[in-house]
Amino acid sequence: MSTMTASPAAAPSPSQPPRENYLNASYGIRSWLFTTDHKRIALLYLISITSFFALGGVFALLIRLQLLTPEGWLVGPDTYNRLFTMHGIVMIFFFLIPAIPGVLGNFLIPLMIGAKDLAFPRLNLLSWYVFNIGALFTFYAILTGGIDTGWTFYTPYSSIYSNSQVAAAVIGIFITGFTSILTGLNFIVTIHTMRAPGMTWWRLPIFVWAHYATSIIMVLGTPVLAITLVLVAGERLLHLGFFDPRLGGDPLLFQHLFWFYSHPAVYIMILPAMGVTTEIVATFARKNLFGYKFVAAASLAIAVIGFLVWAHHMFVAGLSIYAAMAFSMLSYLVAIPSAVKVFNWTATLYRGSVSWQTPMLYALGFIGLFVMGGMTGLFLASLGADVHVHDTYFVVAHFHYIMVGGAVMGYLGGLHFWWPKISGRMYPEGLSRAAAIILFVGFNLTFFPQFVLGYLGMPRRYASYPPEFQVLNVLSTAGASILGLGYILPIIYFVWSMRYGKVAGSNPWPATGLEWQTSSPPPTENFETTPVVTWEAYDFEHRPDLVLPKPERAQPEKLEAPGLDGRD
Amino acid sequence: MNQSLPLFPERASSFAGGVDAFFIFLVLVALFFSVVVGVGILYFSFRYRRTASNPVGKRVHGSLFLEIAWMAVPFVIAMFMFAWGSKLYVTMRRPPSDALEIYVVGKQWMWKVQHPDGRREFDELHVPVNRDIKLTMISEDVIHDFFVPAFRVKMDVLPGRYTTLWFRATKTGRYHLFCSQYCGTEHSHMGGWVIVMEPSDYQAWLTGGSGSESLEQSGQALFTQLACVSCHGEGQGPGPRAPALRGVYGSKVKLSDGRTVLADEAYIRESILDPRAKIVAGYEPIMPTFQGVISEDQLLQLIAYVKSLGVPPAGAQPSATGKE
Amino acid sequence: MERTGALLGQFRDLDQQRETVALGMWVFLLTEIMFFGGMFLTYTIYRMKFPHAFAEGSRELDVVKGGWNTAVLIASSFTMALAVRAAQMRKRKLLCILLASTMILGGVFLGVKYFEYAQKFEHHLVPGPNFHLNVPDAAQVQIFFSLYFAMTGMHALHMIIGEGMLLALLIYSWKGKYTGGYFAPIENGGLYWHFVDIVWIFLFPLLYLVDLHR
Amino acid sequence: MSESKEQHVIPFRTYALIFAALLALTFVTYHVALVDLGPWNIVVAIVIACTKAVLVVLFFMHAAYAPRRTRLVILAGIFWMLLLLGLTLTDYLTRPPATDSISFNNAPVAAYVR
Repeated sequence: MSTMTASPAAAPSPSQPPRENYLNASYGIRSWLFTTDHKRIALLYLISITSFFALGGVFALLIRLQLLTPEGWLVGPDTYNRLFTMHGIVMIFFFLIPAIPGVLGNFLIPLMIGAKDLAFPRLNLLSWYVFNIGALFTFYAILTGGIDTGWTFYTPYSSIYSNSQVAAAVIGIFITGFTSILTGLNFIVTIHTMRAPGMTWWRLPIFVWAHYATSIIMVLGTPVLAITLVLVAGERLLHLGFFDPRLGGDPLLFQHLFWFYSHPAVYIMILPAMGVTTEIVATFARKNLFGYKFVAAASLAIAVIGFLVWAHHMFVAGLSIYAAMAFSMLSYLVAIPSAVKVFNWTATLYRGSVSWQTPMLYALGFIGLFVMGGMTGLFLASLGADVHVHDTYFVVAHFHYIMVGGAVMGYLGGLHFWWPKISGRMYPEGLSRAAAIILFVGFNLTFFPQFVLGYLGMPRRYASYPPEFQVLNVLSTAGASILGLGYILPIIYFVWSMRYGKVAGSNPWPATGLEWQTSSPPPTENFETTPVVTWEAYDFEHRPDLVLPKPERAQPEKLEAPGLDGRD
Repeated sequence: MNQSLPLFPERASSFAGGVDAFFIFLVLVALFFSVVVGVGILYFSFRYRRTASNPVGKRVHGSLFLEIAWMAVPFVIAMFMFAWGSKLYVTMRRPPSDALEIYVVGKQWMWKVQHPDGRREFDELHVPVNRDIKLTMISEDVIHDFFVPAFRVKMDVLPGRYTTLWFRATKTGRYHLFCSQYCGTEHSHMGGWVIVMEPSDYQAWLTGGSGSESLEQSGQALFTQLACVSCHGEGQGPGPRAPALRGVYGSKVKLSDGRTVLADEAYIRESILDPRAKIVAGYEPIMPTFQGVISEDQLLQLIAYVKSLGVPPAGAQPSATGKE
Repeated sequence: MERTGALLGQFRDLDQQRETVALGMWVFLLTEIMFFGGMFLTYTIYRMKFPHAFAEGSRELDVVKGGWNTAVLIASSFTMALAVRAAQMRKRKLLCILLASTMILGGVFLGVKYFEYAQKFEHHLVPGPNFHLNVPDAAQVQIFFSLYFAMTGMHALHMIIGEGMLLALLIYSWKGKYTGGYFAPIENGGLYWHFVDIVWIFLFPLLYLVDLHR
Repeated sequence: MSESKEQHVIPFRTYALIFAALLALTFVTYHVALVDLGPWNIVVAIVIACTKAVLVVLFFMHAAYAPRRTRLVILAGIFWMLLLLGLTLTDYLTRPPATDSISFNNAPVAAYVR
C-alpha cells in the first residue's frame, strides 16, 4: 500500500481559474442531459429544484395575500384549498426532500469521501429524469385544475369525495418517490464501498454521516408512501376498497401508513441541513467538532427513532389512548439526539476562532430557528397540549420553523459555503450577509405570529377566519414579503457571481474536507490521484497547509478589527 | 376592538386552566433552552472571534461528562412533560359516566346536533354551564374535527365510527366552534358557536323548540315504521324471530361464534347497518341491512331508543344473552 | 486473461465493483420489502377486523390453482438458482437452458394467474359497482378482494418485470457475456426472482388458505 | 484471483434438497389448513411460510455465504417491516373490541337516563 498522502492540489494562482474542470470539460446541451458526472447532475437538480421553489413560493405568496383580510379577498375557498395543497406538495415533495441531497449531497459526497463518482452514476442520472417525469404529472395536475386534498391526502376525502386532480398528483408523487429511493440507495452504497483509502467511518465529515442517515430513511420509508399512494389511486380509479368507510374501511389506517413515511420525511429534510450546519460551524470556528462521535451517532439515532414516532400526528384522530401514550413517549426520545447536536454545535464555538461570514450567519441562524422549532415540537409531542394546538396555526408555525428555518436555511447556508467549489467563484460578501439577515428577520416576522394565532385557536387550512385573528395574520403577511425579498437576492447574486464573482481558489475559507483539496471547480474525475486520508475530520490544528486568506480579501476581518479586544 | 392583543383564548371549560398551566410550563422550558443556546452562541462567537492573534481554534476534546449531562437532563425534563401531558390527555378522553350526552353528526359542511330531548340545532351547540357534557360524534362523509378553542378540546369526527369528546363549561357565553380537520371546499365555514347557558336558561331553551319529539320517541317511531317490531317485538319480551332489545344496551352479548361482545353504541350501529357481522347466539342471520336506508341522525335516534329500553332486569340476564 | 466484464470508471478495481453492485441489489430488495410491507399491514389490520369476511372471500379463490402455482414458482426459483450456479461454473448452454426454463415456469404462473383473474371477473368478484356475492358481509369481502387484487397484482407486475429482465439476461448469456467469470447481472437477477418468489410464499397462505377447514 | 472468494459454488445436491423441502412445506401448509386448529391455523401457516422464506434467502439467495453487511441489510428489512406492523398494531390491539376507541370506561347504561 502506498503511503502517499494526498497532495493538496497545487492550487493554481487564485487569479486564473484552472483550465479543465467539470464545467468546461465538454459543451452543448447533450453533454449536460446525458452526463453521468455527479457534479453536473447536481447542477441539473439545482435548476429543477430552484424552479419548484419559485413555484411553491408563488403559491405561498398568494396564500399570505388571501389571508390579509378575514373574509379572504383574493380567491374563493376552492382556489384557496388548491393553493395550500399545491404549496405543500411542491415544497415538500419537489423541493425540501430532494433539495440538499439532490444538489449538495450529489455534488459533495463523492468529493468528501475521495471517490471519482457515486457508485451508480447512470442510476443517478436516471433519478433526475424520474424526478422530472414525476414533476410533469404534478404539473399536469396543477394546470388542469389543481388538487384540493391538502398534501396529506387524507382518506376518504382524497379517495372518494374530492373532485380535483388527485390521481395525477398521486401518480406524480409516486414516480418522484423513486428519485428518493434511488438517490438513497446510491448514497448508502457509495458511502459503504467507495471511500478513499484511509477514510474510515470515524473520519467521515458529519455531512456524509447525515446523508447516510437520510438515505436510510429514504430507502426504508419511501416505499411505504409509494404503496399507500398506489392504494389511494386504486381506490379512486379502480373502485377498489382499502380505506372506504362504507365498506368497513378504517380511515386511520391510511394515516398510519402515510405518517410512517411522512414523519421520517421531516428528518429527510432536516438531517442534511444539520450536516451542512456542522461543516460550516467547524470551518468558521476553525476548530475540531466538539463530540464528533456523538454528533455522528445522533444522526443515525434520529433516523432510527424517527421511525417510531409517527402516530403523534394522530393524537386527536381516534387513536387508542394507550397507543397515543406510547407514541408520545417515543416522540420525546427523538428530542435527545437533536439536543445533543445543538449542544455540540454550541460547544464547538468554545475556544474557537469564530468568523461571521455568510455561511456562518446561516448556520447560526439555523441553530437558533431549529431550537425554536424543536422546542415547539415538544409541545406537540405532549398529549395534553397537542389536543388544543393540533391542526391549528401552531402546527403550521412549528413545521415552518423546522422546514424553512431549518432545512431551507441549511440549504442556503450550504449553497453559500460550497458555491466557490461549485462555480469556482465568490459571491458578493456584503450583499449575501444582508440577504441572510433579511431572511432571518422576515422569517421570524412571518411565522412567530402564527404560534400565537395557533394557540388562540385559528385552525389551519382556512380560507377565511374570524376577524379577531386579523392583526396577527397581517403581521405574518408583512413578514412574508420581507422573506420573499430575501429569497430573490441570492438568486440574483449567485447568477451574477458565475460571471463576475472573484475567482475563489481551491480552498477559500479554508476548510479541512477532501472536497477542498481539489481545484475549484473540480475536474471531472474529482481528484488527479486518489487521495489517501491520514487525518481526522475538522483537524485544523494539524493542518499547517490551511492558511487564512489575506486580510484584504476577507472583508470580515475589518469588522472584527483588532484593538477592540487587546486581551487575547 | 381596543383590547391589547390576547395571547390566550378565553378559558371557559374545566380543562382550560390545566392546559394553559401546562402550556406555560412548556413555554418556560423552551425559553430556558433557547436562551441557554442563544446566549452560548453569542457569547462564544464574540469572546472567541477571529483575530490576528486567534487565527485557529484551540483543540478541545469532547467531554463525556457533558455529553451524558446534556442527554440526561433533557431526557428527564422530557419524561416529566410526557407524564404531565398524558395525565391531562387521559382525563380528556375519559368522559365521566354521568355526563349529559348530546349527539353530533358532521357532514360537508355543517354540524347537526341532537339533544336527548329531541331539540335539534345546526352549527350551534347549546349546553348548560357547570355540567359534564359528553358528545358522541360521527360523520356522514369525510373526516371532520370538532374544535372549541375556549374549552381546549378537539376530537376528529370519523365516518363509520363513533368518537366522543367531553367537557364541562365553566363560563356562560358564546364560543367559537371550528372544524379543524380539512374537509373540502367550505371547510373554513364549517363552524359556528357553542352557547353556554345557565341551567335554567338551557331548560327553557330545550323546551322552546318546535315541540319536537325526544330522540327516543323519534327512535321508537322509526322502530315501528321500519317494521323492526315485527321481529324484535315491542321491546318487552323476545320477539318472534329476533332477540329482545330490552336491557341489551350495556350488557354482554353472546354471539353464535362463541365470542362475547359488549353491546355499546358501536355494536348497535353495526347490528343495524351490517346485521350479519355479529349474530346473537341462537338466532338465524335473517335481518336485512339498513345500510343506505337510514341516515346517521336516524341511527342515533334508534340507538337512543334501544338505550332507553333500559338496564337488564336485575338478577336475570336478558334473553338475548342467556339463551344457549 | 479472460474477459471479466468492464471495470466501470468510478471503481478502483473489480472487487470494489462487485461488492458495490451486490450491496446495491440488496438495498434495492430492502425497499421492496417495505413496499409489500405496506400491503401486508393493511391485510393484517383488516383480517383482524373482519375474520369472517376474509374466510368467505378466501373460499371463492381456487386453492388448487393457487397451490400448483406455488409449486411452479418454487420450481422457477430452483432453476434460477441453478442458472446462477451454471454462470459460476461458466457453462453457457446450461445457463441459457436454465434461464429459459425459469422464463417458461414464470410464464406458466402468469398464465394461470390470468385465468384466475378472468374467473373473478366472470363471477363478479371484482370490487366496485359490479361486485356481487351473496354472503352476509359482502361489503367487507370487497376489502378482501381489493387486497387480493392489489397484492397479487403487484406481485404479477414484479413477475412481468422479471420476465423482461430474464429475456435480456438470456440474450446476453447466449452471447457469452456472463460465462467469462463476470456474472453479477445473473446473480442480481436471481436475487430479484427469489425475492418475488418469497412474496408469493407469503401470499399463498394469506390469501388462499384462510379458514380452509370450514 | 480475488474472484474466487465470491465464487462459492453450492453443490447441486444442496439446491435439490432445498427445492424438495420447499415443495414438501407447500404440501404441508395446504393440508394443515384443512385441519381446524382454531387460532393456530394462521400461526402454523405463517411459521411455515417464514421457514420457506428463510430457506430461499439462505441458500437460493446465498445469504448463508454472504458478507456480514448483506445480512445486516436483510435484518434491517425484517426489523423495519416488523416495526411498521408492530407499532401500528399498538393502536389496533388497544382499541376496546368492537367499539370506538374512546368509550373507555364502557359508560354503562346510566350514561343516559332521562
